[in-house]
Amino acid sequence: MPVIHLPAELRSLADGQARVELPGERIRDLLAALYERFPDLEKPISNRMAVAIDGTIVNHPLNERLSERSEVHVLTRIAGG
Amino acid sequence: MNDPKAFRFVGSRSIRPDGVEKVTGRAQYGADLSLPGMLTGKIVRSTRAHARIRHIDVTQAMSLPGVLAVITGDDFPDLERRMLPMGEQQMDVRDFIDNTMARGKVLYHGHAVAAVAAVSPDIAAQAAELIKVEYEPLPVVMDLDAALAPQATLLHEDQVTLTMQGPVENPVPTNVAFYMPLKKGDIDTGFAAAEVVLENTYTTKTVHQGYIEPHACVADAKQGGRIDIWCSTQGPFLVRTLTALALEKPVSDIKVTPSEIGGGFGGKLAVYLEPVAALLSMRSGRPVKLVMSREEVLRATGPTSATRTRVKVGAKKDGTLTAVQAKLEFEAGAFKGSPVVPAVMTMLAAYELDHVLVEGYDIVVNKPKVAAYRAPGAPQAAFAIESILDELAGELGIDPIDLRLKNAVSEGSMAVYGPQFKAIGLKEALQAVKTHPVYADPVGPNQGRGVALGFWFNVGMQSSAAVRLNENGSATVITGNPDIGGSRASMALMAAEELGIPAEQVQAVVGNTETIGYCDVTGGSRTTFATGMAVIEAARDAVARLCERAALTWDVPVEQVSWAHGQAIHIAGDHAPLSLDEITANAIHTGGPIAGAAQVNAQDAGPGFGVQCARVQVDPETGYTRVIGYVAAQDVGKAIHPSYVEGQLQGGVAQGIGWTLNEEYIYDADGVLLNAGFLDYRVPVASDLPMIDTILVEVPHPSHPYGVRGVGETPIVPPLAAMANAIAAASGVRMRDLPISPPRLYQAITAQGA
Amino acid sequence: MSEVQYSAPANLADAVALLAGGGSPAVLAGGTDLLVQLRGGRPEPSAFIDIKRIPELTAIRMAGDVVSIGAAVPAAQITEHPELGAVFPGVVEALGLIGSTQIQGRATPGGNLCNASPAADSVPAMVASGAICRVAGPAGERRIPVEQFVTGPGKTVLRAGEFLVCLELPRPAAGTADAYLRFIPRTEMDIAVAGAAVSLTLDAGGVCTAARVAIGAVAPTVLLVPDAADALIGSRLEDNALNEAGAAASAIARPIDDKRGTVAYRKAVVGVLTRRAAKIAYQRAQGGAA
Amino acid sequence: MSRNHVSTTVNGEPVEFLCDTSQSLLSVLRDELGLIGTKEGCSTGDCGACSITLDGRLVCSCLVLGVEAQDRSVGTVEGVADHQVLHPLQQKFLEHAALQCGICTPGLIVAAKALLEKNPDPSEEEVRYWLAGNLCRCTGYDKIIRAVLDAAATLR
Repeated sequence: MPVIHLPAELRSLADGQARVELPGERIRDLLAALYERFPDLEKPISNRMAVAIDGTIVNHPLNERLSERSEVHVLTRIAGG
Repeated sequence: MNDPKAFRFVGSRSIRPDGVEKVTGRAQYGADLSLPGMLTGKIVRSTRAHARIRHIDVTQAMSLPGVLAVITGDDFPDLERRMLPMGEQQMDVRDFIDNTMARGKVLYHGHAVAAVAAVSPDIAAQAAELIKVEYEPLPVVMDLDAALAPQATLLHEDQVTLTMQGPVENPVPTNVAFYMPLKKGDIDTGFAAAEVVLENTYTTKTVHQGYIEPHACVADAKQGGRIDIWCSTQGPFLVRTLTALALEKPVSDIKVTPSEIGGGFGGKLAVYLEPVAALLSMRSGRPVKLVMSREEVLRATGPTSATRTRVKVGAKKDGTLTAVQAKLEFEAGAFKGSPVVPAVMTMLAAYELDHVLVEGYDIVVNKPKVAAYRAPGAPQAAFAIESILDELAGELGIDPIDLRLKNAVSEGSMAVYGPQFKAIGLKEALQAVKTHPVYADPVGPNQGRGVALGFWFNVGMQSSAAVRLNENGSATVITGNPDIGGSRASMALMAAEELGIPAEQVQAVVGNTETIGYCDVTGGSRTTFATGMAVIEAARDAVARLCERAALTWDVPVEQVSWAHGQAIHIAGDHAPLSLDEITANAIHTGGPIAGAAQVNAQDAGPGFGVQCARVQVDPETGYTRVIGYVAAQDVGKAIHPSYVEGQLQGGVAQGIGWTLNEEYIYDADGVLLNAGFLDYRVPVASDLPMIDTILVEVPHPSHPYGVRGVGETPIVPPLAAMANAIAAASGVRMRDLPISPPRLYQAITAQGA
Repeated sequence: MSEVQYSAPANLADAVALLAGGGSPAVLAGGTDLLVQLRGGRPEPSAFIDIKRIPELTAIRMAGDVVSIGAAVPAAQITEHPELGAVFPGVVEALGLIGSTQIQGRATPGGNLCNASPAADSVPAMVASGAICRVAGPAGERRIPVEQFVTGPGKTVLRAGEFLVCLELPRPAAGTADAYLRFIPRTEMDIAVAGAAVSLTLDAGGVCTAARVAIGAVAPTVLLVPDAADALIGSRLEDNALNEAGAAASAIARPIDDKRGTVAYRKAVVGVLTRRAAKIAYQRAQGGAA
Repeated sequence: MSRNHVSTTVNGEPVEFLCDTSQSLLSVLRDELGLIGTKEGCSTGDCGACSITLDGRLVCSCLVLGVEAQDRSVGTVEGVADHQVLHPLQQKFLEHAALQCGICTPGLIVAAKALLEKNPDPSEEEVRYWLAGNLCRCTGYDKIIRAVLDAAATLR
């Protein structure tokens, strides 16, 4: 099952968990499952966060495919000068 | 991924398409457009750093002959507080309006309070003088200590500390707008494993991007509601969005044409003038030009944060880092939104670390709201960590490059801020500097060298591109990103590469918001990466059309046609190749004009790592530091146009040297900026600097068709610490507060000798 | 609309008449201070009297015992002069330090003096070399030693209608040379944090027989430092003489804290500059390269 | 009051204009004569973007009054190229990528041209000090200095 890693600042919205295993063939399924379990995560993640799927950063995740062993990290979106 | 050796045009040093106009003085920058009937606008600015506005009297100004419009903050909409996603940034729409023109309170000296439009600059200036603002002064909050003090004066009575999750528990009004921790492992465990622990505090002052062209725009509100805006900006679509917001108009009513841009470095991602000029134009029915003076630029546009960073590192005697803890406090200026978040995330990105706690605080003070400045937040954070690691190397007797090599991330490492690194060239850059003469040569008396590394994420985001083929086989490439440092040359090279024609046959054009699809800003080191990706895809789209036309010409299935070296080739070889110009010349018979287009939301920008070494000589009798050698190495992925890549490295280094040695905002006790000009805001001049050697390390980024990484921001991250480390080596004095100006260094040298 | 007049008189008499003619006229030489001050909010004058078309003000004269430099000669013309630098290397290098190349094309010794900034680069050098100010006005001409010309920041001895014609430098005795050094945070483009000028005369044996030391940016006006000169006189500028001269300069300095430097820093640096400038002047007086 | 009438020469051509007394020559060039190649970066003589020559001497046009141009000869960036042919400095700026944003470029070209007319074989240090009044925030000056030295060699 894919694993989603939450940054420290969001863990209190997920019962303190740093990693959550959830089913999903696409990132949207995984996130939907995450939000179902922890509804408070949806707003901060969709507003401010990007994900890194097996090392590839996706700022606006949608249909990206996952494998059974995918590691997804949630991180803050970045701008620049 | 293309084989790097297979590039025909990419990697060459072509002449930039806009070059002739720029060396002959014909290129039009922000202040260069004049329209018939145009009025001159002028902004009235606060003479107080913190005060309630009791009353603004505009009657005298309005009655001055030649004055056609006067506006104040009350003329802008009273928007609900909400965060507007701006690409990767977020902006509080209410703060944006309040910063555009003060309402209720002024929050920094120079804060706009009113604006006029008149038939001449003289009359506009007289009218501005006639606007009387009555203030109720409030105590000023000019630094972190004042902002954080118990019973501190509050800039925003309704502001509470937010986190990523929302307000903190039991929120109370405060000047601390935002708190963000970054945690990994357990720092107590990490420090318990350490054999050496160092802890120090590092500070930086407010500094400005210092672009040479002041902000400027012309707005022309037409009868019927449409508005044309011409301006110097890093983001024409951003100007459109924010002007529409401020005027409560649909974006489709506004056309923004970016002029040539005379520098930005992030500072022209902020919008100040355009909504004001547009409103003045709407009120007067005439085009209105607004141009800032240098003084206005320094007083009222975004500099970057003054900062204080407490950092503690633990290490084994062999140099292996066991833990890092840091607390970063960043001044945001008058409104929340300092770059403390990227500072927290970048600070330790270059190192393998199991135990980390980095906490960031975003704190408001009575200074102009900070704007992005080249790798926002990262230089200040790097100054702290790269200085203390130099101190650690000294403590342990380890070569500073070896210390970093021992702990540096490489392909497969997990970055402390989340993702796993793909192919990166950090260790290659460290090795390259180690053998460079600036690092390797012996040092003379009062001389020293200092090393530091730097990291910036780089970004992708949205870009559109169009490639249009002309009947003679040449091409025009259109994007929506203002060319701030030679990007047209890179766009031309990438299109040339795909089409198989020389770059000289490709004209690269920056479109306006109506001639090209949406493009995010020129910023985040994204243009060559993301817009370049769009150009490559648009050119490939055009090539697909060219192959179709060849197939039609030959009457063969398109699958039998390939494209190479600017020619359509019949794979089976039954037909002689058709060159691009032959196909375009014959286009009328095969379906008409040929073009390609692409729209991308580029993900997964390649991170940028740089390593720099400064060599300085200190005059111990005056505290003067002379830079006598400098080398900057950086993993650039693939240098599309090496000269402009080198130029990014050199320019970032120069800004970093200025930041280290002399640049700072100097305020008096009332919050008035004392050095609002280039005389005493001391940016480096030509005679201050040596040649800046560059080493382009090319580890292709796997997520870009050519391996491109953004390069523009990373170069300003290492210099602060590289310089401070070199000065420490040369003078024997460790300077932990910037700038290391001659009086400060002299004082420290004297204190140490005493 | 502005009512400001502009005149460019062709001779001294016309200039005197215009300046004495009422209103609040401003003398326009290079304009590098005046125009900056106007943009910065200084009230507009009633008229600009452009003195750059008056022969006496735009000439460098080397004949005779007195070298005369017109008040409105641009610094660039002075640094390019074929002979001046050999006689007054310190005065010439001080004028050459005012601002950028562009500023050099406009800034004048008269303007640098009359602007009466404590930090003016050319003034310590003029003082060290004993320059005399030739002033024209409604009551005729008068001559004033340069160290008495400036009375405070922005203030001079000029009376209404008077203006500076030229600076007259007595030709120095054999074995004399001068030098000027200033400290700025960058290499160019800054206002002096401290400055020191030294003019000294050596006898055949290399012993200093006469000296004048002047320091800038460390008091409301440029200061002559007799104690520093005394320390040098009679010496071959051995280290103790140099140190004593430097200490004398530091001691007499009474600078302020501002955005360009602190009291302690300026006092220290002016001593360093005095030592270093004396050494350069000494080498020059010996005929050595410097 | 009527504006001042000024007859002068700009880039070798006779020019007449009207200006206010306090109006800078920079403003005259840009706003009255449409010569926008001369840029305004500070208006205090600190950035060099408005560099021009006045009777052959390099000056900041922000610190010259328009009225002072009477009977003088003004040179701006628009007069550097010979009709359709770029001056070697302009060519070398392009070849060395000595401009990024380009706002300082006209001033630098005017200033460097004045240098090479005075000193055809300057050292790197001489170029750096001559150009110290021309701020560039993009390039770190490296490529600008190389372009000027290369142009000097070409011109010799």
